[in-house]
Amino acid sequence: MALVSLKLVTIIAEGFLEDKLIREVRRLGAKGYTVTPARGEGSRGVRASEWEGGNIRLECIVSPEVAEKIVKRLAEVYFTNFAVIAYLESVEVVRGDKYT
Amino acid sequence: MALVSLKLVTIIAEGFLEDKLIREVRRLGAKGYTVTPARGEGSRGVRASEWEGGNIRLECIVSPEVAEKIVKRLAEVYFTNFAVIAYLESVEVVRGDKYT
Amino acid sequence: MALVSLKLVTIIAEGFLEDKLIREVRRLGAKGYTVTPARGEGSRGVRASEWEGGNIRLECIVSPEVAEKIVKRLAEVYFTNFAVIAYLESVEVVRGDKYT
Amino acid sequence: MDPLELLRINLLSPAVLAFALGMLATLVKSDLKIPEALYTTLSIYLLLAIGIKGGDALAQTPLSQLWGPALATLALSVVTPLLSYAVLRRRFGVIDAAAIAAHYGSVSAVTFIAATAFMQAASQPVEGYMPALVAILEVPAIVIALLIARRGTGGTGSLGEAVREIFAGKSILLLVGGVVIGALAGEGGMRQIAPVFIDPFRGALVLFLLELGMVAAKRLRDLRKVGAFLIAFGLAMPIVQGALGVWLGTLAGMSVGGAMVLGTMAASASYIAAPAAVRIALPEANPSYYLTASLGITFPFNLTLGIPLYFYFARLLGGG
Amino acid sequence: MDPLELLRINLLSPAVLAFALGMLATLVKSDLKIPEALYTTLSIYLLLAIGIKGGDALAQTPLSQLWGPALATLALSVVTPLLSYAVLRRRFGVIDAAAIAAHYGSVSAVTFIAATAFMQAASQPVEGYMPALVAILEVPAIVIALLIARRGTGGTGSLGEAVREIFAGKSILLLVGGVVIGALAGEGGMRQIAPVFIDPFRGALVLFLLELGMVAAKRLRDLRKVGAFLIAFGLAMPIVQGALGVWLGTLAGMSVGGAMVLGTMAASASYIAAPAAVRIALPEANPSYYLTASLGITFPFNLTLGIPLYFYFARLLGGG
Amino acid sequence: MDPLELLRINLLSPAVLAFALGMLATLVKSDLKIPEALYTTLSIYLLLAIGIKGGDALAQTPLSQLWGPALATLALSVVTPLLSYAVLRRRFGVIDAAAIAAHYGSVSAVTFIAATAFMQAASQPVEGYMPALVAILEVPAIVIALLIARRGTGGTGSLGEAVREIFAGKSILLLVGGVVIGALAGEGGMRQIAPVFIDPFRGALVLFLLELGMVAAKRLRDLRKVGAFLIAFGLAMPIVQGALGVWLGTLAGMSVGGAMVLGTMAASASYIAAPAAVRIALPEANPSYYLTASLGITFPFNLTLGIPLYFYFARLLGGG
Ligand SMILES: Nc1ncnc2c1ncn2[C@@H]1O[C@H](COP(=O)(O)O)[C@@H](O)[C@H]1O
Ligand SMILES: Nc1ncnc2c1ncn2[C@@H]1O[C@H](COP(=O)(O)O)[C@@H](O)[C@H]1O
Ligand SMILES: Nc1ncnc2c1ncn2[C@@H]1O[C@H](COP(=O)(O)O)[C@@H](O)[C@H]1O
Ligand code: NA
Ligand code: NA
Ligand code: NA
Repeated sequence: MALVSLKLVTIIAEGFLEDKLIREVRRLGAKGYTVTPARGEGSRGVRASEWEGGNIRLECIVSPEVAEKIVKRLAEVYFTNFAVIAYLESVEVVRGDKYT
Repeated sequence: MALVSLKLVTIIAEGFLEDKLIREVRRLGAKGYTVTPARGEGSRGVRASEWEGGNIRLECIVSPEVAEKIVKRLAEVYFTNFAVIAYLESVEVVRGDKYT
Repeated sequence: MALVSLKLVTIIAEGFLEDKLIREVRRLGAKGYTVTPARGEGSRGVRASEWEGGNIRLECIVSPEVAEKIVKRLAEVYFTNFAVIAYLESVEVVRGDKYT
Repeated sequence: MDPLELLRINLLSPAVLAFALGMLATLVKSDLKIPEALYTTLSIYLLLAIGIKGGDALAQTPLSQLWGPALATLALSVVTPLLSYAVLRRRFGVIDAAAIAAHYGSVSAVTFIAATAFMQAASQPVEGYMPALVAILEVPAIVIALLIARRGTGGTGSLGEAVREIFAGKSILLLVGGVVIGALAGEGGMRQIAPVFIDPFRGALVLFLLELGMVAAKRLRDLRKVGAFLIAFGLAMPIVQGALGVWLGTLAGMSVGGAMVLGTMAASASYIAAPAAVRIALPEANPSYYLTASLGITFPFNLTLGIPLYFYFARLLGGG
Repeated sequence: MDPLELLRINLLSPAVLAFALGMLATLVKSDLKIPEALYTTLSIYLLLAIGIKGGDALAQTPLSQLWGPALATLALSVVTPLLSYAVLRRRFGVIDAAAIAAHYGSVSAVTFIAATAFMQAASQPVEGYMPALVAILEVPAIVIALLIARRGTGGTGSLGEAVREIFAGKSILLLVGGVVIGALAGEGGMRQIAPVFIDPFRGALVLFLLELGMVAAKRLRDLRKVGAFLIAFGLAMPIVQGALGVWLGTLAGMSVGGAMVLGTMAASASYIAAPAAVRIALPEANPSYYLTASLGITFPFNLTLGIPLYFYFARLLGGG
Repeated sequence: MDPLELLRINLLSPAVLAFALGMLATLVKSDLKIPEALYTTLSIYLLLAIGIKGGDALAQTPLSQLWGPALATLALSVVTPLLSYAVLRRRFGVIDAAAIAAHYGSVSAVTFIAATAFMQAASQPVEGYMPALVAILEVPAIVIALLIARRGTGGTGSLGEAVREIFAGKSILLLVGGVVIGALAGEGGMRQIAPVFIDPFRGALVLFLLELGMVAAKRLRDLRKVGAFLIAFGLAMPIVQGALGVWLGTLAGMSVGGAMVLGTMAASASYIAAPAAVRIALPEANPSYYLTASLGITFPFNLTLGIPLYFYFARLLGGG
């Protein structure tokens, strides 16, 4: 079975950013996404999200180019004012065309 | 400490497939699994799962052979009719024997 | 954009260990953590956690040294008596300094 | 009361207004989110409570009064899916036609509750054993529709599993389980649980409809996808099946209220038992067809216009 | 009743004791965790129930009685945020001052409920239409504060989006939606839903305060961070705004009970609508300032000492 | 009423039937899933409600009537774990024996509620202060069992932490917190919260038992693992401890109803406080032993046969 190597972008952010971030990743070329509820702490400490049901963990499998774009966009717009982190991994998928 | 390299198979699927998929991975040789609730969107759009509480995110740490088998099985039986995706990663674990 | 390579430690454990494990990883040098609710089965079968709301999935992005320390600590203190597993991955992050 | 007055009563009822509020919330992109746990809890609660009320009434109903309405219900559960299927085949393939037919042959518990609430508001008595009929109406239609699809195609899904799924499904399990609990509870037992399973019943419906409104509004976004034919079907078929139900109910000697509720049951489209079974037995069927039709079109129609209409039918036939 | 007796009644009320229990749970690191779904459900329930009760009362209130109190409320919604902002600027930057002012200008639904519960315990009648005033008081203050911040700085967040957020926010949506449902339900409709939306109201408050106590205690840990100035502000400003509210309410011809509740509304600081809006329009503002002040300091103060105090004010002015 | 009649009343009670329904759901692999949030909410609710009811009654009980029953309860909390431990050591190691003994020495709140509900159904009055005794019975047995294990072995877990865990544990916190709230609420306060904390009490139990039935059925799958000895223990020990409890209660001058409920408390095995504490203090202990015994064997036994049996004992001794 042909496995294709792609990038998995994982974004952890305050819950109220969910819709915003989904719009962003879709706009930047993600064909799909998966959200799991999460909670956590980082350098920013207290967060309004404590009020809006914690954090979210947003995953998208995308091409390396799109991954690069997403991380860039996050760094420019979100990292400064919001409790957001993101990391990249390489993953192997079946039906690679589905994601690009 | 001896770290062993194994495969992490992550399956994202409609919630009602949970029991089915768990049976499958166990049958194919997974010694354990972890499920986290999830929601998301992909190419398939609307999904009955909207009714049955969203998607699930099913992880198993397995040997490369078992990983291969699982992905193969998914591609054959599930990908066509169900909202299911899967991806593979390499992970390092302690107590490697535990998983194989 | 400068991407730094770090280690992602994922710990899956019985829910009631959450606070304990968070204290541990923080003590060993993690600057932050993310927890997602989970459920699952492994070699240990039945678990009190069935009572205390399933498992948790605890992620921290840390330096390779800290990752090593965390896994070592888990192997020594937790693996024997508790339903706990852990695995390591390499991830790329922006703002690498944030995590170390 | 004249029809318009009945319509007004229904449209301004807390339940319908809550449904509208839910739709509004989705349309204005509100941050209002009903926790999934609340939605699940309410559906468990409503099914169990319907069953308990029905069982309590059943225990006080002589069997002689039952078999007539029971037969009428069985007849509906056979005729309606076949009817829907025949109509749908003009546009849809075997699989999708059967999948949609399964939904329209079965019954929506919430529509049933709304009908009884409306009857109460119109102070029209209804037979107490109706919930037992809901249980009868729910299953056969789904099985029939699945069998049709099976005959028409190989079908990849497992039928046996689907049937198991239906009977072990939470919908039937809670409904029938509730009937048993209610039938055996006796006066003392009922008094103990009434503050949870009887009194808050209609109020809980309001919360549930708030959520259903949000879901229905999401479905509406797919209207374009499903096409004019399915929209027309989703509006016309309930009227036909509703009239049929009222008529059979009247024949079976039910009261005006009972015939009206049976009609509403026939007109309603399942969205718990049917989707679950169809997803397993007919995975190739497109969910956006059957979910949009049953939830986005037929459910709102019955809730708002259908219910007063079926009451109107019932009074024409039953002369209430 | 003498002031001390009123204080006792309030401090020993189930609601306040539940709040204390919640704080204790956090302080002793109890494994008690309120499921997020329960917290969300209760806040949805309380907002909707307030609205429904208010709408029901509103339907029976001649408009002539309304405009006075409504104007008084509008006045408060303009004056209080400006007042808070002016004070806060002595220590905080434009952004943080405006963010905190938005919270103190708006209103806390739970503090409102606690005030009405207390009035009932003190068997002091309160105008039924108060919830409508809550809806009026909630929004303008937030918008004003955001505008101030916008004038003072470029501001990265989107104001338009924030305003949409406020009106489409669950808090306003459920409150106003509830008012409509309650106003249209009529006697029959209300009777159907009372077992859910009227009777359990105060009991549900107890559960909600258990959770709020746990959250407030977590906030307390940040007290050191926020500094003496903000702590003093969180204790003094409610008294000022409370007195102002009682006075305007009395001027507007409201009863002693009504003026007391309006005062408590003015004294209370929002923690649902305001944080959500501020987070979007002023992301640079530091949440630990506004959340700690409103939840960790002002809310507990109002709940325990403020409420009896404002009642005392109301009786001085209204001579109750 | 003759014993068989009592048995019938108990087995056909909504609570027991709901438990059976839950077991059935698991056995037929139903897709019914109780949201974890609902389960947690119900357990918080039931513990708090027990406490509040008890506190309300306590406030009206002269201390002179209390010390007798309190001493009897304390005696039970010392004797029963030692007894269980002695028996279990014949088969199990120190750790597992102590772990199981901790569960059987402590008390199950739900079994307690079921007993009081049954007494009500049998219209047999019960002392109102019983919940205070539940709080007394819950803790000591666990501590004793842990101490035994500690003496017997090094033990890796932390005892101090475990004891903190017990007292800060949600079970004790809510029970004692509820007692305080109920004791201070007074008539007015109670009237305000009764629609939530008094009336729905037994109905909520039904929902909770639906879930417990599902969990118990899962446990049953482990029966083979745990072996005949533990199964026999799980059936015989409750009878012994139940008789002991009834006897001590009668000696302490409690009514037939009170002695019966105290007996049931003694016979019941904890599944909230004990597992949490044991998991921390004795991590080496095998959960499938203590969870299967307390939840899979003893709980169902008490719920169905035990409760009428202990009532029978109580009437023999108390001559009710
Ligand atoms: N080192 C880390 N490892 C895992 N998750 C983290 C880490 N740092 C931050 N997070 C997550 O990112 C969210 C925002 O982080 P921060 O902006 O640092 O407050 C936190 O609430 C955590 O859920
Ligand atoms: N590119 C993607 N990245 C992350 N998750 C995805 C992606 N595509 C699909 N998914 C997940 O897989 C589920 C099924 O996808 P699909 O079959 O494309 O509808 C969706 O509901 C998402 O949760
Ligand atoms: N092979 C595996 N893959 C994924 N998760 C696992 C695996 N083995 C165990 N787990 C998770 O780790 C938890 C504890 O495992 P155990 O200690 O083997 O019972 C389980 O409840 C699972 O959630
Ligand atoms: Na139908
Ligand atoms: Na205010
Ligand atoms: Na016991």
